[in-house]
Amino acid sequence: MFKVLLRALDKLQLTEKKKVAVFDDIGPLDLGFTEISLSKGSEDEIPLWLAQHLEKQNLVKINSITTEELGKLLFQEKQNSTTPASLVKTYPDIYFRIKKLEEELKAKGLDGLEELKKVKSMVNEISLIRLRKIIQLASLNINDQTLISKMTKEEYLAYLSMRKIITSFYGGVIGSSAN
Amino acid sequence: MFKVLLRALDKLQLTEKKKVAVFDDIGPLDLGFTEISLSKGSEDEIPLWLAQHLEKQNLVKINSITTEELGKLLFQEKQNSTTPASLVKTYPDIYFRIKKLEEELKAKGLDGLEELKKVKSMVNEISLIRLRKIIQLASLNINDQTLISKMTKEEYLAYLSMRKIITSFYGGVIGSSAN
Amino acid sequence: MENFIKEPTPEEAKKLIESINKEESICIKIPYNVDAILAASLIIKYMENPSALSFSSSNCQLEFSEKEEGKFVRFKNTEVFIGNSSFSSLVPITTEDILPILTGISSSVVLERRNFSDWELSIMKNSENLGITIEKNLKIPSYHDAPIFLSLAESFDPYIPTVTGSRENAIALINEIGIDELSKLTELNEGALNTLIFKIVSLIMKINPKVTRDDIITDRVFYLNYDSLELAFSFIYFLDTIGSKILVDFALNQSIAGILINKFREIIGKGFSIGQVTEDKKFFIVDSNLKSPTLLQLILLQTQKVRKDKPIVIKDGNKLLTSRYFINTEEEGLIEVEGRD
Amino acid sequence: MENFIKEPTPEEAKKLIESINKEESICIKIPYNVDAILAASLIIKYMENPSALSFSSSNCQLEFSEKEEGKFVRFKNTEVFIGNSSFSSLVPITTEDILPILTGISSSVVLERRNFSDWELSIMKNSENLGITIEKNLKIPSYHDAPIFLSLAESFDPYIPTVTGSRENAIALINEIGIDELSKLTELNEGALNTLIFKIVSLIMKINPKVTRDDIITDRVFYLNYDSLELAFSFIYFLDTIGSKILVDFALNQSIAGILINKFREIIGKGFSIGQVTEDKKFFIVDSNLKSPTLLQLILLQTQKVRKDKPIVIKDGNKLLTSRYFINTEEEGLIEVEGRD
Amino acid sequence: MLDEILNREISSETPEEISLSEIQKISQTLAKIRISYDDEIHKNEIKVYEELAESLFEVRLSKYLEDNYKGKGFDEFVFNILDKIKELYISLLSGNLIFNDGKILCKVMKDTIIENIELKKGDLIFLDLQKALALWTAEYITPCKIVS
Amino acid sequence: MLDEILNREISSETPEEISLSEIQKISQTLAKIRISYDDEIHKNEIKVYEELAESLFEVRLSKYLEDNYKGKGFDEFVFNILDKIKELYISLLSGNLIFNDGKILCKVMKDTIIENIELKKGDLIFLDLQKALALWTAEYITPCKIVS
Repeated sequence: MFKVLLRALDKLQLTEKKKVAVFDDIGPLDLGFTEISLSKGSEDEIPLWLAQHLEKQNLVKINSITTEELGKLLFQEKQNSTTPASLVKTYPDIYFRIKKLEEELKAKGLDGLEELKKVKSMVNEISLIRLRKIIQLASLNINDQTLISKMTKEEYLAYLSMRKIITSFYGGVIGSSAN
Repeated sequence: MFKVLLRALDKLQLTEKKKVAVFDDIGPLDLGFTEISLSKGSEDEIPLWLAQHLEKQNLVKINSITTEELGKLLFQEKQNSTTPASLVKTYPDIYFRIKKLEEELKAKGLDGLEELKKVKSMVNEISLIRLRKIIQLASLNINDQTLISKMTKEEYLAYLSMRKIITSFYGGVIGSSAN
Repeated sequence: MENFIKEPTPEEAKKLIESINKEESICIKIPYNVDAILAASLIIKYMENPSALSFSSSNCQLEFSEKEEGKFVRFKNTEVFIGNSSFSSLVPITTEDILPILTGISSSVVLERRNFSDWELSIMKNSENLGITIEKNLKIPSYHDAPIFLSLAESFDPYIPTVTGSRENAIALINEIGIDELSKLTELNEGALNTLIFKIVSLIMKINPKVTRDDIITDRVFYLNYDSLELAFSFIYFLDTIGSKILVDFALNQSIAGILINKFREIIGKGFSIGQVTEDKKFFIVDSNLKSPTLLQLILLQTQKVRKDKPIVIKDGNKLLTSRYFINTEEEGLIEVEGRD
Repeated sequence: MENFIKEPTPEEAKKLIESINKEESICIKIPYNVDAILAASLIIKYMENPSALSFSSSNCQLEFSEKEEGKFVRFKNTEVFIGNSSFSSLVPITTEDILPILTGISSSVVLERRNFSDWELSIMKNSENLGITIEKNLKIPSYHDAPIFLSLAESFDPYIPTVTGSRENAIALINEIGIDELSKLTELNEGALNTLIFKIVSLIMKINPKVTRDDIITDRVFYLNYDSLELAFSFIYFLDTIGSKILVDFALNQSIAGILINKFREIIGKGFSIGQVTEDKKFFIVDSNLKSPTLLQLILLQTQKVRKDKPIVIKDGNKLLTSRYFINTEEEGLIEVEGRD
Repeated sequence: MLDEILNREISSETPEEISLSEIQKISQTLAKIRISYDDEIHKNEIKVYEELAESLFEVRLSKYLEDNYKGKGFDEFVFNILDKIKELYISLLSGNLIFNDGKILCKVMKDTIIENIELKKGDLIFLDLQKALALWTAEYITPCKIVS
Repeated sequence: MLDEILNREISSETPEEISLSEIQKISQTLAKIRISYDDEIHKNEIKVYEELAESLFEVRLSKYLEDNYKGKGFDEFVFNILDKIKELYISLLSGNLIFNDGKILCKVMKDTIIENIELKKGDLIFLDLQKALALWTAEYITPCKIVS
């Protein structure tokens, strides 16, 4: 079920609106449910699938994240890395932005290599710390809305799926609804 | 998937052989794939579904566990309750035996009430500690065969399912196979 | 007139059936009875493609039919007359199919209340190397295998008044002759056997004054410890109570015969009674706890309480039950019908 | 002889169609053409139960047929003769179905190379309140809506040699008269219009010396900015290239007309050429990049290079392509066929 | 739109009821795009919606699988068929069907033509599992069960 | 036996290949039990095997759902049908079918009788989704797609 839901989130992201910088006048595009026109030089929000298509043609650029922002996030997460409740609120699409940043650095070739390495190692650390915090929250059955609101959709899904395993385990194996 | 597999384990248990005390001569019973004969006064192993059927008619009694054994297990688990690797090896069908014990105590009515309460509280503690250890093992990606062999089938399933969530999370969201 | 009656040529029909291409998708149209269903199932068993048994399609390449003058087999445009002989007697005998074939032949003989045809006898004799044995002996089921009282209680034809269907009376009868309850017929000495036959004939005389000893001694066909007569009774019973699928299953897998015979013995061994028989516009209504209208008909034809031209229904409380053997329906097993006066 | 020719009674056929119970599961047998498919789809559209369009079943309650003497509608045992009139003209006109009905009528008129029948004209006139307009004017498509050059390039009947199918020549022609490229016919003054008509007639004269100005002025039927003539050409084209499903879709949902007309204009606007026409035993083989054998037939009948009794196939490289309109097949869209001499 | 439907579906424990009319509305808009455009952008757009549809199918199937929840509305037929598949599967594995050479015995429920054979109600035919399941779902036949 | 098959299945990441002959052997034994006995013990036994069969179905379906693994062997037909359901589902939601009043347009692939209508290859019929899927699986029709 986790895989299925993760896949669904991934597909849904394609229809989510992303901020793009527009390099040329585009449209009007009849998308059936909506019509889109973009003006050169503006910033606008368009569905990710369209943004990706237009980006390939160098007509727009999708916002990502900077290495500095990433460093800041890592610093914050690290401060209380063993305290689950210390999960740091960040972009809801942080993981998408990170992938985007990595792609941008890859595209730079040798020039980006150094930074790419640094980003990758930061990302690994960030996700490791965040996921451990989330696993802790799930295993302690902490259901605090403020905390949940700090998770990304994918993280919340992982949290929920772990909770379900724990609940099913108690329900099915111990025959109790406790925990 | 976890629920489906847990259900499958539950069904499979019905075909697993359990030790029973035989109170009367039984059979021969033609079960299609095998024929079963039981002699009064003996101990024998028969599939759980059959054992349950015969137990209802007071023809056999299925082995469970004693409150003392449970107490011993709890003591052992508690000694290193925060050390995942300290998981204690016990009956592979410990959770089944516990349910059996609870049923037996319930059947005693008022006389069993005191003990039943005690058992329930011990069981909750035991399963809580064991599952937390297992979650720890999963989140740390510890894949040690000796440790795995100490888990019951249900616990191993929970462990595997958590591992899968973590792996899918890294694979899908971070796009890395790391952990 | 007699010139117009064709000579039966079952050997031609057999060749016709053997000529069918196994790769075709075939449909066999048949009447609804044990013999036809078994014969058709055995043919379909070896077809490679989806094949069907039809009871009413008008478009089947192969057709088994029963007319007043006898039975016919048609494949495409060729029709062959086979006289009395059963459809099952046209199917190639193999060790794997021997029981359904014998059942088919024997059920046809039983329901038509005739002797084996020459063709049937010849094909069975030719299969003695497969283990078929034929002997002249008393026409009660499974005398090699079952205790006499059970054989007697299971004797639907000849119907032995007071004994058929009654475990107690059957046991009383053999006790009278001084035979042990669990003896088998084959264990009797000649004297005891003669006494038993005399007693049986006397009982039958009550409903058929002309009966003689010779009438109840016939060709008896066995395979291993299976008696074709008991197989016929059993599957007539199960066609009524379960339906054609059990016959198809039997044709595919003859090893279920033993199971079903045991079931049949268990059911009949419990005994049954036949009460009042009344006649309305559509049915003969029989008050009985024997759940097979076809076996009831077999008995009641001997007591001359029914005619063959009207379906038998069983009165079961407020319900009237019959089977597809008697009425045109697509339901199977015992079917509730509406009676009317 | 003449006595035997029945009077057409389309009004009777219309009543017959209206009498069909909407709750039935109906099957309509029809010939494979735009008119019949649209008419049948519009009837099925309002049936509540699963209903079918059949091109060859022999068991449909409702049947549209075309015979030498004209068209017939049969429902169960009642058959009505409707003469020339299209099947679509029998379907009740509603705002929701107006475009497929006009398309059906017009396609029948186009393919049969006839004028609207009195019946067709009367039912269209009766629907002027729904927005249908009828005017006598030049028989080139969409002169209200499209620039003249496009209307000219799209003129399949009358076929205007050198201009039909050629954007460049069409533009050259109007430039010659001194008209702006993007002008519509309705924007021309009388002088320019007369010059244009004169030029068109002169061009047509090359293939039909008897042509007069009156031949290319006919009843022209519009609904909103849809021209029934252009609708007919478009759907004849899409029946050839996509198949019946697009017509069924159109009948269910007339709003796709605009989309399809735009597509058609785009395709025809790119121009096409017609090369050599050869004849073999089975086909007229046409070397062309116009992918509609039916529209090609319409043109070639005017140049008298083909006869109606033989299917048209398009030569496309090594392949010979035709459509279900011409041959009996269950495939749709352009279908490859084998040619032989 | 499909993204909203899928979002609702993944946020709820039980399957949402999705009406056929809602689906038909979406379907009509997308059908128009399919007919109107053939360019890369619109191909991309259609592909995205196809993937959302696939995910919706998967999520609803998951709910059926994990908790036997049957989706209601436009896709009820899916769960009807899944129930039939499951029933056939169980009969098959637990010895409740009559087998011959990979084909199972079925009873004809209405006059029809199967494998070019004209059949009447009450006739019997051996069919492979896929065809048996399909024609059972279409209510042409029912598999014969040893114990019903 | 079924418990071994299920055990193998839950222990492996990918679906095991389970041959029809293996299943037929198990099925024959269980069929004999069904025919022979009618008592509580054997009813219990059959029930256990039915539940194992259900679990096997669920586990294999899970693998299809999570990783698109298609079981091979006796139950291939299940995954063929699931693929067809998925395809129809996607076409339905992404505007690739021709709808009328809840029914979809289908093309007849072989001569048959549907809803009492005698149809020939190449004819068109509107069918509800369940019937369309069933008859598509039985290869009697194919749903007409706007873009194929």
